[in-house]
Amino acid sequence: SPAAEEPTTGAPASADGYTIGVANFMLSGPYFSGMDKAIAAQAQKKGNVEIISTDANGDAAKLASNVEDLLTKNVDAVIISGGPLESAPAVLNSLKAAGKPVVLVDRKFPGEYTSWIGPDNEAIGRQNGEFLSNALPDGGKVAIIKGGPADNTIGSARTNGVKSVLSANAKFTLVEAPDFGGWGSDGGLTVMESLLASNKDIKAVFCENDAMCLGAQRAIADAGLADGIIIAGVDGQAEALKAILDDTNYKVTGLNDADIIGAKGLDRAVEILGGATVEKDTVVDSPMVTKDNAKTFQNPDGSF
Amino acid sequence: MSVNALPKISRELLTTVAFTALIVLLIAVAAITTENFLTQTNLTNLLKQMVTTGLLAYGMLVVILTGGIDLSVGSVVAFSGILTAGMVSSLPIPAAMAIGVASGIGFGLVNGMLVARFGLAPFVVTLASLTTIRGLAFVYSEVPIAPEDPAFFTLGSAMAGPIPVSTIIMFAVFLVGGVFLTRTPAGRSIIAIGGNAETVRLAGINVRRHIVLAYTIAGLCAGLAGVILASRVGIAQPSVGVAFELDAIAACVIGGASLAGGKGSVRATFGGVLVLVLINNLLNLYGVQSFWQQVLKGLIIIAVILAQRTNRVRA
Amino acid sequence: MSVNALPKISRELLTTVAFTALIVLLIAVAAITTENFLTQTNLTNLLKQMVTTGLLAYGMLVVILTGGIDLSVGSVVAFSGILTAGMVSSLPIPAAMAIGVASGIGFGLVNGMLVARFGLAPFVVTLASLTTIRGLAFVYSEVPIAPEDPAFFTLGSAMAGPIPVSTIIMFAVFLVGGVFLTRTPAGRSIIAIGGNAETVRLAGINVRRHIVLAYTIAGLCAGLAGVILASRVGIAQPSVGVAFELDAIAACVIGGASLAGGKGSVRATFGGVLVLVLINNLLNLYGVQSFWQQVLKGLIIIAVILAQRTNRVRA
Amino acid sequence: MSLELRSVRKSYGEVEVLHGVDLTGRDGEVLAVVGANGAGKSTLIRIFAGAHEMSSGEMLIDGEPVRLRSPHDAHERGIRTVYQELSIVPGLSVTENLLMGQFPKRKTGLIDWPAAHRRAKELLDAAGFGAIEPRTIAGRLTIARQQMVEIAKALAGEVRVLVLDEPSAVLAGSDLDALFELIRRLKARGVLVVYVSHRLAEVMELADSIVVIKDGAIIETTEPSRTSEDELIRLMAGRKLEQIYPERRASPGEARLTVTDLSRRGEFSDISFELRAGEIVGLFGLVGSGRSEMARCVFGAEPASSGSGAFRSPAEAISHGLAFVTEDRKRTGLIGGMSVLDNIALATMRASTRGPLIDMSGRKERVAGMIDLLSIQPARCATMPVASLSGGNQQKAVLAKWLLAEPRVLILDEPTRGVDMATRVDIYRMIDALAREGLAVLLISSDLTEVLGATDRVLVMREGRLAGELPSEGTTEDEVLAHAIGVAA
Ligand SMILES: Nc1ncnc2c1ncn2[C@@H]1O[C@H](COP(=O)(O)OP(=O)(O)OP(=O)(O)O)[C@@H](O)[C@H]1O
Ligand SMILES: Nc1ncnc2c1ncn2[C@@H]1O[C@H](COP(=O)(O)OP(=O)(O)OP(=O)(O)O)[C@@H](O)[C@H]1O
Ligand SMILES: [Mg+2]
Ligand SMILES: [Mg+2]
Repeated sequence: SPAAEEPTTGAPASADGYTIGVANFMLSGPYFSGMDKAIAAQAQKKGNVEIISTDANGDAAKLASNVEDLLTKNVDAVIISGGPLESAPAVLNSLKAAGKPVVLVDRKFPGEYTSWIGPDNEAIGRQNGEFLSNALPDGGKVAIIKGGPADNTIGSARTNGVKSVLSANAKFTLVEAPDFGGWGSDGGLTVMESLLASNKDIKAVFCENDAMCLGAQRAIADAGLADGIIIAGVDGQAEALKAILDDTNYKVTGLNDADIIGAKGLDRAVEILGGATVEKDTVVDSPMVTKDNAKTFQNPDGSF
Repeated sequence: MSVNALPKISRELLTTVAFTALIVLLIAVAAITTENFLTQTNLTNLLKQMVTTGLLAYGMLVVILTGGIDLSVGSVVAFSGILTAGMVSSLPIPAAMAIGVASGIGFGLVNGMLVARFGLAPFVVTLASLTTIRGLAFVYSEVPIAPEDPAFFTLGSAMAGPIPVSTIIMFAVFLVGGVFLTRTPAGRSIIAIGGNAETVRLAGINVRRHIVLAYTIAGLCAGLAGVILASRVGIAQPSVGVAFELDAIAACVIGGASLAGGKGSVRATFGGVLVLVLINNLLNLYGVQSFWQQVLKGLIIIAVILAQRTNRVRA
Repeated sequence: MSVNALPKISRELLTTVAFTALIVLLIAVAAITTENFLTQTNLTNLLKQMVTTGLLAYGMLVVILTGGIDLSVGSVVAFSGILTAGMVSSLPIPAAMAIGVASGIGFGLVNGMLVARFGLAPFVVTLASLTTIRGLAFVYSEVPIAPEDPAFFTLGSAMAGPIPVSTIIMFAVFLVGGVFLTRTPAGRSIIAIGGNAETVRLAGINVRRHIVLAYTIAGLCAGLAGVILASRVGIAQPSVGVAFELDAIAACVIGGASLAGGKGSVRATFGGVLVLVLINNLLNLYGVQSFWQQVLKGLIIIAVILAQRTNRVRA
Repeated sequence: MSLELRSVRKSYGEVEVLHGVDLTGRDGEVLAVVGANGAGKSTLIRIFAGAHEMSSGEMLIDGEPVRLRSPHDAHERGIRTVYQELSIVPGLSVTENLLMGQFPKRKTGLIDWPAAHRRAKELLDAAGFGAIEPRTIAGRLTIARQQMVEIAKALAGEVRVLVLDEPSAVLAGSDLDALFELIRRLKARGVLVVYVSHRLAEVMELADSIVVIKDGAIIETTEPSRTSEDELIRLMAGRKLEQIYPERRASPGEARLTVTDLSRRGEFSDISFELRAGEIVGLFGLVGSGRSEMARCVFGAEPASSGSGAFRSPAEAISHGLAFVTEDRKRTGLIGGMSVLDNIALATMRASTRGPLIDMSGRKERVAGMIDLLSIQPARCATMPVASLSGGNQQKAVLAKWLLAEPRVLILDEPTRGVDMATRVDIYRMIDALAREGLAVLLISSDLTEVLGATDRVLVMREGRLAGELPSEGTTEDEVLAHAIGVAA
């Protein structure tokens, strides 16, 4: 490749190690910044890998620019944490043209990449759905809080997973909140408040991530309904694990561990640079976290 | 008797009446067409949901009156919230909250100094501080902070009878703030500066100091809003508050404030807050899907300001 | 000879020179302190990165000159992009792109009519249309659209020698746009309207039509930016373009435009675009961490406008 | 209190506009300052007011050297100023404009509004402007009344020196009398009144001493008893003015503008008149008689309620050869931040294109010609922002804009307001010359001498109606005034 012919001036570690660029689509969510940190921490562990991390602030064009900036700095490989971005053909094209290996973490893009490591979001959703149908043998009304916007397919995969299980069971009715929770606790709170105003008889809430669940939990507590409504989330955010352990109405989450995915992503990139042939797509398990096993997933050193 | 025969002062009254009528109409429609609007839960929701926009709108109004604007309030909400939550582990809760509010005051001061002392355009100054303060919130903590002490939730969730304490705080800000703007020399000076700063200077009033004061008030309101929001959600997030400034500005302008300064009323701004909160609430109660909500929200805002304008012209 | 002895016209020239010097300084610092700045890849990268902000900034300048503002450009970028990508399956690519641009023109027209015919405040009108158009983008397609035809990428990725075609389009907009504002009656009228609309009206110039024209131009630029962006990224997302308006406004104001209208220059606005793009590029090249980048970006913007102001006062 | 300036110099940037001014004013004296447009009168006044600091020299109050750093300093010493450009805050009430910065407060520190309105009423009454209602929004008052508010405002608080920069430019009739009465009362109280005006008749009537300022230097200090209007004009202009008003011998041609039964609800009604080619018609009336509204309506700036003769838009009026110099140059005549060139070229922009583009060099030449013709000062002002010209020169710039359009009908609303005598003479000459070539002119003015001197016949309006038409030749000022007030036989 043309890039390999150029002297790799920009990377001091490149004599005996690698420089790896991390292109984050957006860091302003705890899951994504956790991912970024996990990658950096794993690089630290390796000792001979230097990380250059960029943030596109949620702007697809900026992601493309950032990747171009990374190529300017002559990184050896690029890890893309695509977050809510659906696909990035131009980015993948320019990386391909530069002949650099690409590892996708969490978000899988269609197109040409070297390797992907991430969760199966629909499976996480199904897992939650099964938990809820077991926890509520009499069925009832289940509310769904989505993160939005509508083009976020990570969220919709999770929701579809839940729906696929619950709508097959006639005892359940599903209420989808009309507005999005924006993936944050504040949004989860207001959406839950609105849901409770129109639906007194909700038995359970599923949110597309834990942050929104934590907000929803406060709204439920404020409404004095903590005993009647159980909560199911996704991610395994520290506060959620704690709430599950404390035996609150927060009952379950699906672990989508940024630490694990990030670390594996970096390992994968190093393997590729070392010349190994690697698995193209790796689905990281997303174990169901409940009161019984939450302790084992708590990680005081974790970044998320 | 024709409307035109009324003296000018009552024309303004008429606009106020028309605006009030609009809000009453919105409420009536809501009450009749949905079964849930008048429930205790929903009304409490409404009262809670107006707090952040309300606080930010008052602060924004003060700045807008001087002819300025403060785009940084959303970032200040995030910063003061996360700072407070971070301080809770080492300080008593009231002290931590005071520090959060103080950080808002500090940012307001800096904004005000840059605008007043150096004569920089408020839009760019506060756009820059929007970026910087957001960055600082993340630098302080990249991850959300959830204080363990349940007393942290009190401010945001306590009720005084049927009314949330946070709403009462907001009402108090509007009341005191209304008196400040209509009945104190400093308040009047702020309005006059927006009308004609040079005249105010020639009248021997310190224009710069009053501009700094206005931004400080906006910072104070944003800091307070951040603390209350963090307490209400129970978790402080560095990413919270994006685009909050837009609702605050919209509330002021729906209430008839002029972005050129010198024109705007506290009462009407509160009306603007009500309109915005009601629109959101109604669209949710009707179960309108998210992006149609966006489409409609924009159209309703246009309709409201068109209706307001028509009233004004006819009156 | 002292600077003060120069006649007024050269004082303005001096400001321009100082501003140019600032940009040259930024570039020099970049070139000296980083080894990658002057590489072919990075320069191409820079040229590509300025396209969206550049196009939006020119359109924004025209609106700002009338004393207005257009907050909806980010949403228009999203809409025109997704519309184009959606049309590609059934229409030839140039036709699809033309329709995308036309949608921008359409939204601009509506904004302009609401501002000019009904006398509504530009800030609220375009804030409302920001919301509505964003919603419409999602109504058109909830999910991103990635056309399969590789010819869709051409506009965004083709190079004319060392310079990207999209950058050439942006330069052309600035050139033609510069001539429009300085040398045509319509352009001069737009500037004059921002200075004093009533005087312009009494000079027999149709103020409303020119205001509509200004918003239409902003819509056209935003539509074009949306099409180019979708082509560059290779995929059109309805959620793209949030807060794009802020950078566009910042570029105008860094270039010395007054948000009160009547004052601003095409060349200096281009300088403002350069400053913003350089800041981003430099912070990336220095490897500054994301959140610190935000902190620094805000501070640098303040420093730039402070430096500009000092030049102006001294001159 | 006595006020003394010693070798005061003032520069804007590197341009010096005052070159060592020495001046003394004593208590109980009316000190008139006269001079041509741009001579530096307003600059001098801003130094008195503490609004600008002098570049060098010193100021003595009662023999003590002082340095005024801000308007606040000046206020503290009892120096109050009414500026040439109106500076009320239009959105606030009269009360608030009057008492800005010195509201009566309750014990709680809050403003006592009832007391404030009472205080405002007292101030207005004391100044002789009792007709103004304190609660009115100031921006809704006529310009004349806004000016009265400014004057009353200067009287709030302890006044020892009152500086008035062309206060009479927008006042007429009884309002003017009230002002003179006020000045006499202040004088009797020992207040020093510094009075700037282009109306030499009132200067001769009011002043105790007169200083003539020319090109930034005092060239004469005198008293009314030792000089004459003609002498003052000669000093200001640096040349002798043979005759102020040109000899008019009109032979009107065809009708250029015919207005019939024109009405606009609430403002004026049943106005009919005709303007013929080659004639100059004066239009007199008291403040608020509706002259400006009628002119705006004819020009298409406001719609008419009934009647004919008015155009539908300014664009239509202009295309029929009309031009309209409005009375408020700041609000409707100029774009302050734009260059003199852009301002003068504004109304003729579309006519001066080459293809789609403006013919830049042709435009520049034509504007330079106008600057020359009207001797707008400074001569190389084309690229300066028009707001940095002196008041009179701004007025000339408005005139230049419309003359460039080569109108067939020219409506002038108070065109000589704030214009010095020599320039006025130039303007009268020019109107006369244009009329001789067939231009029809409607000259709205509150200056009786002018309205009789510069015209062929005079229309008089009272309370929105035409109250009479008189030939200029042989009619006295009292006769015109009688029609305007409504006491004519
Ligand atoms: N802020 C300013 N910047 C630059 N030049 C100024 C400024 N203000 C006034 N000048 C210039 O100073 C000179 C004196 O102006 P000044 O306003 O004192 O004249 P004036 O005697 O009051 O004239 P008029 O009778 O027209 O009001 C003029 O040439 C004017 O252009
Ligand atoms: N477009 C306008 N907007 C607001 N006020 C206006 C407008 N045009 C005129 N006025 C105000 O209305 C007042 C009504 O008086 P008008 O101008 O009709 O009297 P006039 O006979 O022209 O006397 P004068 O010109 O001496 O005031 C004007 O003095 C002016 O202040
Ligand atoms: Mg003057
Ligand atoms: Mg008038």
